[in-house]
Amino acid sequence: MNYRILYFASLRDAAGCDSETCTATSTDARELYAQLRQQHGFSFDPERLRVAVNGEFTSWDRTLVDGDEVAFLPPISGG
Amino acid sequence: MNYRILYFASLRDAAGCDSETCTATSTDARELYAQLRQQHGFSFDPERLRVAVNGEFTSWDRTLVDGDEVAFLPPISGG
Amino acid sequence: MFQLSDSRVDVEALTRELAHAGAGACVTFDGRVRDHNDGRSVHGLAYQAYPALAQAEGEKILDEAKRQFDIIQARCVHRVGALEIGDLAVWVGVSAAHRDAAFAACRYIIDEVKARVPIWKNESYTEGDSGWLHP
Amino acid sequence: MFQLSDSRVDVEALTRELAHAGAGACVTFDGRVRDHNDGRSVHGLAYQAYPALAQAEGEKILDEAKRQFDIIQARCVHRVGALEIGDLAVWVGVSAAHRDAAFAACRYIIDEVKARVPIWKNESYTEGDSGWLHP
Repeated sequence: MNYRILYFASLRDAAGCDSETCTATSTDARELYAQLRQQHGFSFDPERLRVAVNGEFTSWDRTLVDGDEVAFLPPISGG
Repeated sequence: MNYRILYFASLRDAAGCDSETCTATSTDARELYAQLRQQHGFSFDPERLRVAVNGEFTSWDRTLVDGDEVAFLPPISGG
Repeated sequence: MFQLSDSRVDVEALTRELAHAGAGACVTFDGRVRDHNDGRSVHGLAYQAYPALAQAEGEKILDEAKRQFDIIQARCVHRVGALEIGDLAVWVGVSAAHRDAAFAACRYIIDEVKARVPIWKNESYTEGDSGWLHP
Repeated sequence: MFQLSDSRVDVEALTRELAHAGAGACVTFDGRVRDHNDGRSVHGLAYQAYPALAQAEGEKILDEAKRQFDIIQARCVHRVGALEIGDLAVWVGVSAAHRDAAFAACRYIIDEVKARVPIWKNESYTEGDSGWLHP
């Protein structure tokens, strides 16, 4: 499976890029995050993040499909 | 006693002037209003009015003194 | 600072007076002349004030707001004279470090001004008649 | 209408968009960059957004406000990019026939925007360091 991954705020700093294409065998968002976390050394536990797929908030239980644009969102601080 | 009387809103319309000097024997605000009411035909019962003397809100029990500037204020509607 | 004004209110200038390096939140209220009230079609209105007492009572309300809420600045202007539909009738602005205090103080000021400041509204209706509002 | 903006917000133009002959009350909120936060002295900050999702979530919040409160118009703009002390970071404006709904909707919108719209703040401190706020 190929996914487009978007990074924001401290995850962007840790990844060193605002987006990347990632190849993974899993269609599970938790497993995908675990893989990326290991790769980039992200400090956030998944419980502190929200998931968005193709520009919409979604749940960690969503089954990903090839080509999905996936974002793991750290706690927000707008306003 | 001479008082300076100020009128506002519908009392001003009924009195036909924004202020007048009034000679009265009483130093009681209720009696003064009753006298002016009879003279100008004001429709307001005193319960619906507030009293101000020399630019400050006061009570109907205040004893007036010669030269006081007295206003009987109908219910307000600013804002 | 409370003001009665017989001409257009300069909201931008008032807003600048609220600025402060520690002000993270600013809440403003403006009341405007509506084209209807109590089921009647309104053409325009005129406000009359007891200037000395309105000024003193307005200042008192702003002082109360500064004591009761953790705010930085507060301003209020009320128009007097003739106004048209859409004209600004009253403006309140409050700055504070945080938004809770700014919202609460702005609401307090407009509520108290409407309840306590000696100003009267004369509405002109599209039917041609007019009258003082003495609620 | 929700907007992300990478340049100065034109508050006067936005305020004009709230005007309506039936609007008797308009409440605005603006959030500005403060010179201190959590006991630290702040030099400036930068906002980063997830633009597509921020836009969609912002619009959703304004739609919710229009359904829940008896209001006429609602607008919100949030800055992205670098800001200095005193700069406007977020602006909310609501018009309504009456002030109850205008106050309640304005408060609802800023609270929900802060809680739900994917925007992140990076504060720069006068000591020279900086960091993302992830509360």
